[in-house]
Formats: sequence, structure tokens, C-alpha cells
Amino acid sequence: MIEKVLIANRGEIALRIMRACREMGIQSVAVHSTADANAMHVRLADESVCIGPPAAKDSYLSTAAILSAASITGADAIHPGYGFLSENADFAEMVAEHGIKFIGPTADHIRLMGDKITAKQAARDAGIPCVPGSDGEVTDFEHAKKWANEIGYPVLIKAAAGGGGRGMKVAKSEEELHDAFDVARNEAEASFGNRAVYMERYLDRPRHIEVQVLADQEGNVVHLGERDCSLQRRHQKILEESPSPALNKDERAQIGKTVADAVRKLGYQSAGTIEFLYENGEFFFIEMNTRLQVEHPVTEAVTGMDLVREMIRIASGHPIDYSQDEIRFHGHSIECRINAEDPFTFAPSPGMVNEYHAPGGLGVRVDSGLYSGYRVPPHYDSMIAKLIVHGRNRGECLMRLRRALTEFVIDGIKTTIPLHQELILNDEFINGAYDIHWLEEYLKKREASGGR
Amino acid sequence: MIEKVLIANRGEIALRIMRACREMGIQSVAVHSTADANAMHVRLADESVCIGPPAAKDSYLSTAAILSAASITGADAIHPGYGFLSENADFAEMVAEHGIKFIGPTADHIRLMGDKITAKQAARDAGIPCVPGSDGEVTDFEHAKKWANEIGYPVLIKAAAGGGGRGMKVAKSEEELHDAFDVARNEAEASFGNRAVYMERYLDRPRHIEVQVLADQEGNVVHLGERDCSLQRRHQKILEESPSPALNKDERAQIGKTVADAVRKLGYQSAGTIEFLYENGEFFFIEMNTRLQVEHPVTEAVTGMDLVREMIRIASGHPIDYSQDEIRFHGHSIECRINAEDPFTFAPSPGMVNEYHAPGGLGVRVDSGLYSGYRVPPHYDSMIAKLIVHGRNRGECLMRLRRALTEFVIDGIKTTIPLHQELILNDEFINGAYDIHWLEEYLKKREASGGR
Amino acid sequence: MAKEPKSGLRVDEDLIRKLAGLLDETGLGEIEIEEGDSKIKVSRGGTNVVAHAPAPMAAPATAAAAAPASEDLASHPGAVASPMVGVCYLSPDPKSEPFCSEGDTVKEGDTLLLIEAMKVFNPIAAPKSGTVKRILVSDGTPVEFGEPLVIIE
Amino acid sequence: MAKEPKSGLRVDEDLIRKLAGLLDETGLGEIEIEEGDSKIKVSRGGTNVVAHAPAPMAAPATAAAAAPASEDLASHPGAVASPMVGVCYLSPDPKSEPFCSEGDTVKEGDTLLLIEAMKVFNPIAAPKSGTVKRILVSDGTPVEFGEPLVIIE
Repeated sequence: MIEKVLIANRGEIALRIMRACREMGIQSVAVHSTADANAMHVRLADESVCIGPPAAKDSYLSTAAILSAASITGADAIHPGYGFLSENADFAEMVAEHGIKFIGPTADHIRLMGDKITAKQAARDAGIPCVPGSDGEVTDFEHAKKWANEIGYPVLIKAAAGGGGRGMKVAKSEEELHDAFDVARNEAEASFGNRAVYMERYLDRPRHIEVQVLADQEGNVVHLGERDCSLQRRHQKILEESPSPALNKDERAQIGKTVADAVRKLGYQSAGTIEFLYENGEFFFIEMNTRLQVEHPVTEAVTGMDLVREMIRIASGHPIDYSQDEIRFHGHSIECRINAEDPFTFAPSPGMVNEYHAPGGLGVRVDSGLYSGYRVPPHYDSMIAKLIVHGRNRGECLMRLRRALTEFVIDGIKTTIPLHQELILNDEFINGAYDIHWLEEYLKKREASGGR
Repeated sequence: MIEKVLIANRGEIALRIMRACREMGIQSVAVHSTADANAMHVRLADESVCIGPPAAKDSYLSTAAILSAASITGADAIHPGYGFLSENADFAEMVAEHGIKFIGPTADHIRLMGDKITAKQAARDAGIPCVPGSDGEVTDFEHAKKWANEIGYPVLIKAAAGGGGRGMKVAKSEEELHDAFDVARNEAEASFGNRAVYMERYLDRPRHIEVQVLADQEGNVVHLGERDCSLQRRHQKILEESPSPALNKDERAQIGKTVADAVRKLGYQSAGTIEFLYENGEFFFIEMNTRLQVEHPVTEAVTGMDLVREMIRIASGHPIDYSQDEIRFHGHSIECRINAEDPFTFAPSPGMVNEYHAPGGLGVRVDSGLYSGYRVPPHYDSMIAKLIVHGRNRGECLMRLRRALTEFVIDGIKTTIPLHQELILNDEFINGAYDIHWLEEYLKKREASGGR
Repeated sequence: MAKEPKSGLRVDEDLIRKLAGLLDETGLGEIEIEEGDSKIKVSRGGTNVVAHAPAPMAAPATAAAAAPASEDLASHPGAVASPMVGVCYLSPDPKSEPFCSEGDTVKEGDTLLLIEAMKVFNPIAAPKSGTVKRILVSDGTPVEFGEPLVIIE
Repeated sequence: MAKEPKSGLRVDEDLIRKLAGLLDETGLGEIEIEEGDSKIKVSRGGTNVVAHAPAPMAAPATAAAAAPASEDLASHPGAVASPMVGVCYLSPDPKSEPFCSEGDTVKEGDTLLLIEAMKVFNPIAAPKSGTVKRILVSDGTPVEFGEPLVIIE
């Protein structure tokens, strides 16, 4: 069994992991930069080691410093959290080479899923649905028609040499295909000097839905349902919920099974997430995250599982001793990411937290390293707290979230709490009628109307 | 439906009720004494009314002031919380007479259960097990023998005129009965000038186990399992858990059914609790609490129910629309009452809370009206916070509790946090091997050994 | 409402606010500026020290009844505070004249107004003789405990 | 109760109230204004003001390595701080003499000790010439980033 875990991260996730260690009777070692000497995870850990100056590359990203810290403290395992070194295959390999357990998947799986091309191939081979497309260049209209029928409309015609949206055309039906194909090829030639185009299904307004799995070293795999993370701004998730308002029970069970089977086929171990775009009842693979995710608490809320504990158990070699049937989903959960940012311009707002008061009561969880008098350093990610709310159904969850956001005090810096307070009063959000473009459009409209 | 609830209470329970109201979209009115003008429930309520000076009899116990406040704010319901007017049948009656809904049982049921004699009779008639005893005076040894066999050993022989433990004798077997009976009668005569004695079953080391029920206006009753509240000091509960470490699933279902059936027979409505002494597999009625209890959150944690919401729904006339079978029990929950007291002398410690930081993370709930800079007034009950922890089993729950207590900061006043930190490291507590005498003996031993 | 204070001192409120902002921004504990005869000093009282204002406060938790302006008057030495929660009436019945009006002279014990609570009309008597400077409540308004009703000087 | 004070001092209550309001508003601990002969200072002194010390802190979260006494020495002007996490060695190998001892004179660039990190032994050079006043670490002890190793004066 693992006896001492070095937590190679900072902020709320370091605290999250430390809490799981403490609850398992495992010693924890916090590593920190000089900027984080007063951080909560450092204060609460059993031991702490300063590993470098504020710049992440010299501290939280320094494999040498972290491995040295593990060595001098005698840690027998490292949990990488998310971000930083969590999906660095070389780091995972070095950790293993030092005889230390990496609390995550093998370096090979991290590497496989870290490369877009190999990841997609591996996912497809394992039975994960991907965006259908032409296998390579489409050279004439007859082939284009054939491919389009196979792929299904609407189709996107993309310049093989293109990027950034240029040379892309959408055809919604066979009538539109001819013109779209010609225009795309001409634009491709004009823009890139190369007529080559390929085709794939066009997703107009997809949702971002991801499936959480746990896999042990013996090939037991369970899925823990899905999370809907469609509320994004510049590809950053802002608010996540589970279950997705868009899926029913059968769809959930089906995509869950597909993913669990694929993960078993891949021989993957630890916690992992397969991200999909979802539109009109179909799922399309985006990528696999081979680590714990920021939004894991919504899954914990609806399943009652402790994902960090499970990761540690799996890394210790314990098998998953519960079946898929024993995992029950209860109620609804939403997480709000609270960033030290202006809630509408998103300008960073580090600095002194004069007053911190977290909401409490039934169904409310707060994961945060903040405390009154803490100074949010300017060197790192702006996420400073996560508010996770659980209710017996989505309506109750929304009402509870509204109540909890009212009680949350983070004084001295700007935070995104006002954004969340606004979002949860929005009818479209309340109805669950949103997709990955919704939030940016909402913010644009908001700005255009002079901040409502 | 109820639209505006006046909360006739203060402190954490006022905040608890206010949160439920807010989550149901119901307006809340806080009433407060001048000493509580800055209390959290006053700050967060939709409206607030100062109803009197600090002394509870002129504010929180003033029926006139509270009814006037309800009248001027147009509240259509009153939630009494616990303590204060919550079990005052006259108040419940007056509320009803003013055309305001009392969120609780009828005045008749409060009255019935508020009197020890009528309560016991009603409970017995409804099928609730009571401590077996002689029906009245036992006049000679032959009758004593007959009664003892019927009651079951050990038996307690009590002076009918007695009290405070004088004139009480225990007989563990028929051999001991003769002498004990004589001595008790002689002592009774000497002490009270009256030889009359009666007999009942003697409970040596019982646990305090109570069963929570919900009953609607249509006669639907469900039980929500039990709470073990054996950790008491001077009849004040200190820590409560659900389920009880002493009961198995069948015992739980059986006493639950007995209680639910009885409550149905009584025609009771709202939330209620039947308290028992429990020894050697048998339950013995103590009393029925016709109100929400301090320790209700442990039941909420294991059932996923919101008891305050249910009380409000029932008072609104909504039926209970779930069956007993649909109530599932998940994991284990423990509540620690945190009082503004010296943790070992229990001397009150009101005053300024310089710094308040509640624990967070998975499975942790805090109900408290504290905040940094709040001054705990000296006029009221010393309970200032409740820490409620949930885990998938008792072991996980204990570890989580230990972790959470480490994180809890209430600086400036003394609190009972250190007592809880000590208790949860005690082997007997960890093994669940405690009864209603255990805590006082523990504290006595602790004191004798000079505070460990 | 920035009236000139009675003393010779001028308080530049904006300057104080600006300096307070600078303290926040810079993390300083104290700023002191002296120029000729003028001097101003603001301080947080300590580096890591803050005043506890912003505990959770949902809506501006105004009392149901209390008029905002009357808040400051509660501490007025001539204020007559409501001894109970209720609804206040300025005359014995709708057709009668009010018990008193601003400017009236009253004797200790004179009824100033009524407060109805639980269907009972409670006369509120003048605690001292004097002139009714202000009547702070209007007919039929709800009042809470301690709320100033009338000022007698 | 606004009695005239016995001394010659006039108390401008409104000004004090205004400044008190400003204290609240701005979260300041103290405001002092001086102009000519007049001076006024208001302060919260303590009631609503606390230092932020007691955020959660489980065990005394000492670094695994740092000797408690050395904490204060980190800011010593002659302190040579560890540029990395690792294990410190005072001599090139167990049989050799230490690189330096307290009282030795060293030249800028002289090796003071080694820090082993990731199986690599990194020589730590004297940043300036001077006398080795103190060696704060012992052979084989772990050190963290920024920990003072040696004091050269």
C-alpha cells in the first residue's frame, strides 16, 4: 500500500488530493514554489518542500526538483493532479524509473492519448465513435457525393492544407454539395496553392459531453456516467454538470458501456475521461484525458464515489471491487469554476483576499485553497475555487446553486461569481438548451447590449 | 403554496430554514433580538424584523412580538425551528388562529407529546415499546416476584414518592429481589414517609437511539431510519450518527416500521422523532419530539432528503409522494455539535470570532451562522456550528471527520472542537462501543488523569 | 450631502477613499502625507489586517418596516423608540385628529401615538415633556422593536 | 446626551461620525488629519480588526528538511541559498575532508559543498570571497529550494 504521496501540484487540486490522502491515513508531501509558501495545501500537508521560484517551469514543471523532493521525503507515490506534469509521459516514466508509483495511467497510455493522430486511431480501433470523414483527399464530385452519403449531411469540406477556418465550406444537402465542393477546392487552391480537400461530418451546435471511467490494473473498468461541459469560453470550461440535460438514461448507459469497453480494450488503468462532441443523438470523439479532471466533483456528487481515493487504490494495485451495476446515479450536480478574474472582461485579478466566506448547508461542497488574508499569486492559473452543488434533480440543484452563490464572499479581488449568478438566471441555461457556442454568444450579446 | 415563511428562531437553524426557503423560491422573514441584528440569518433573509431586546423571553419567546412581525410582513407560515416556541402548543394554536400555517404538527399533537404521562400512554396505545413496569404500587414480595418475572430482570424498585435516585434499588435476579424489595421499601419510608414502591425494568447501559419520521396530512408516513445520540453530557447531545453502530438492517427496518405505524395511528403530521433507550436488542420509549431536531442533518446525509423542505411541503398540504421502499440509506454520517465553550470544562465562551474558516471538500457539510468578525452573544444557547460529515461507510466517515476537524478554524473564542478531535481518536468510540453514560465517564477519567 | 463640518478641519473624503484604494493596491499598511500645515494619515492598522465588513449579505437586509433615514435617529437622545413590533397609528381613529403634530408641546405621559399588536392598541406615552421635533412614522406603517417613532426635545 | 465637554476642546461629533463611516466604507484601520492647529485621528483600534494568522494549519507544517533555526538566516546578507532541492554533501566523498569549515577563508567560485539531485552532484560555489562564518547544513541532510546553506561574510 502507498504510505506517502507527494502532490506535484498546487491550489485547490493539491488540497483535494491532500484531503483524500489524509482520509486514507496516507502521509502527504506538498511541494511548492516560493510564491506558494503560505498556500493552504502547504499549511495542511504533513510535510512540505519548497522546490523553486515562482515561475512554473522552475518549480511545478521541474521534473528534477519534484523527483528530488520525492526522494528526500521518501514519498512512495506521486499524484500529478491536473495541468502541469499530469499528462507528461516522460515524467510518468521517470517517476516509475525512480521506483515511485505514478498515480495515473502508464506513460505509454499518456503518450498514446497525447498525440491527436494516434489517439484518434486508437479510439476508433477500440470502438469509440469518431467524426465520420473521407479517408484522405476527395478528388472529384462523384467521390464527394459518395462520401457525403456515407458521412451523412451536413458535411464540411476542408482544405487539406488549410487551417483556421479558411477553405472550409458546409453543404447541408446534395443540392448544395456541388457548389460547395467547387468553391472549397477553388479557395483551397487560391489560399494554399493546393486543390486537395477532404470531407467530414459538420457539427453545427454540438455539446461537449465527456464520460468518466475508472480502470484497474486487472482489466476491470467501470464508467461513472457523463459530464456536460458545454459552457465554455475560449475552450475553457466555466460550469459543468452531471448528468447532461441532453441525455436520457438509455443513452447514458449506452455511451458509458461503449467507453468502458474501449478503455478495457486499450488496457488503460486509473481514472480517465473520454471527451465527445454530441449532436442529434450522436457522439464524436474529441480526445481522452489521461488524468483527474477539474470537474470530477460533479461525478463524485452523483455517484458518491471519491475519485482521488479510487486513483490511489488503483495505483496501489487494489482491484475495483464493485460492478457497473453497483454504481448508482443520484440526483444532479453542477460545478461553478470561480476564477480570480473580472466576471465579464475576464481580466485577471490576483491579490489579497480580505475576506473569504464559503457557503455551507445541505448539498453544498466547496473546493478551494482560499482563506481570509491569502494573497492570490499572479503566476498561475486564475481558478481559485470550485463550488459544487448537489440536488435530487436539476431544478433543486439550480435553486441550491443560486442560494449558495448568494452566500459566497470573496472580498478584495474580482471573481467570476457574478457571471455564474447571471448564468443561472438565464432561461436557456435553466432549460439546459445550450451548446459549446452558447456562452460566447451570450457574452457577445451581453457586451453589445452594454452589459445588459 | 406557502409564499413567505417567518422563521421564529435564530442561529444556525434559522439559517438552515432560510436556505431551504430560498431553494424553494419562498420568501423568508428573519426575526431577531437587538443582540442578533448582525446575525447571518438576518443578513441573508429577504426581510428582517427586530422583535425585542436580547432576553429570549422578550424576543424569541414572545408570541405577541412574533405574531405581530408575521402580520406586518404578511408571512403566511411560521417555522419555529427547535427550542424556543417549537414545542409550545399554545403558540402553534395562536399561529393557526391567525390564519398562518404552523410548519409543524397540530397543537393537539404537541400538547399530547409534551406531557410525559399522556405521551407514554399514547405511545403505548399506538404500539411503541415502553419500559415494562408494574402498573402502580407493589405491596408485597409475592407481587414483586410476579411483576419481576413479567418485567424481566434486572428490575428497578423505585419509591413512588421518590426522585433523584433516592429510594432506588436494583435486583438482578430473584435471589436479590427479596432484600432489594425490603431495603427499597424501608428507605422509601425513611426518606419520604411512604413505603409505596413500584417496579420497572432496569436499563444498565442503554444507548439513545431515535427514529425520524415524516408524516403528511393524508396519513402517509415514512421513517428515515435512526440516529444514535448516545454521546451526551448532562442530557445534552454532543455528537450524533446515522446509522447507529448498534443496529443491523433488520432491526432498523423493524423499529422503523413500528414507529411509522404508530405515528400513522396517532394521526400525526410533519417531521417528528421518537426517542428510545436501547439495550440488548430492545427499544424503550423515552419521548416524542414534535419538531425538527438539531441532529436532522445526519438523516439528510444518509437519505438524501431535505427535511426542512419536506416539512414546508407537508405544511402546504402536499402529500408525501414517495414510498418507504424508495427511501434508500447510503453510507454513514456523523454530526459534531460545536459549542462556544471550553472543550473540557464546558464554561461558556461567547465573544468575537476573529477568524472563521469552515472545512470544505467531499462529504463535508457545515451549518453555522458564524463569520469572521461575528460576535457570539452571551444571551443564548452556546451551539454555534454543526459539522456534518458523510462517507460510504463508518470508517470512511470517521477518517473524513478527523480530516475536517483539522481544517476547522474558529479563532477568538473557545470551542468544543478539541473535544471532538479527541473523541474520534478514542478506540471505544471508533468501535462504536458507547452508551449514554460513556461520555460522562470518559470526561471524569480524563479529568482524574489531569486532562490526559 | 457633504456639508462643511463645524470645526476648522476640512475632510477630503475623496482623498481618503483614494488613499484607501492605494493601500489596497500596494498592500501597504499606512500612508502619511504632510504638506505645510496639512497632514493626512490613513492606515490599515497592520499589514495583514482587515476590517470585517463583507460577511455574506444577500439583499440589502433592510428591516421590513424601518425607513432607511430613521436608522441614524435611533441614537438621537430625544428619540422615543418603539417598545414592540406592530402597526403604528397617529390618531385614536381614522376620523380623529392625530395625538400630536410636529411642533406641538407635550407633557410627560401624553399619548403620542398607538401601536397595534395582536389586535391590541397600545398607547405610547411621551417619556418626558418637550417639543415634538419630528414624527418619524406615518399612520398605518409597521414598526419594529427599537425603531424611533418621535423625537422630543 | 450631547453634553458640552468640560475641557476647552470642542468635539465635532458629526466629523467623527463621518470619519467613522469612512473607516467602515474603506476598511481602513485609522485616519488622521492635521491642518494647522487642528488634528483629528480616528481608529478602530482593534474591535473590528484582526490579523490574519489562524487560517487552517494542521501540523506545524515545517519543511521536511529545513532546520527550524535556519529559517531566520535565509535573509542574512551573507547567506548562500540552495538553488535546488536535493541532498547536501560537505565533502567530495565520505573519506575526504570537507570542502570548507567554519572560519575558513574562501574565494569567489570555490566549491562550498555539493547538492545531489537526480543522481547528479552539483557543486555549489561561493558567490563572493570571504570567511565562512557558519555552515548551516550537515553532511547528508536534505535541503529545499532557497534554504540557506552557508554564511559567508
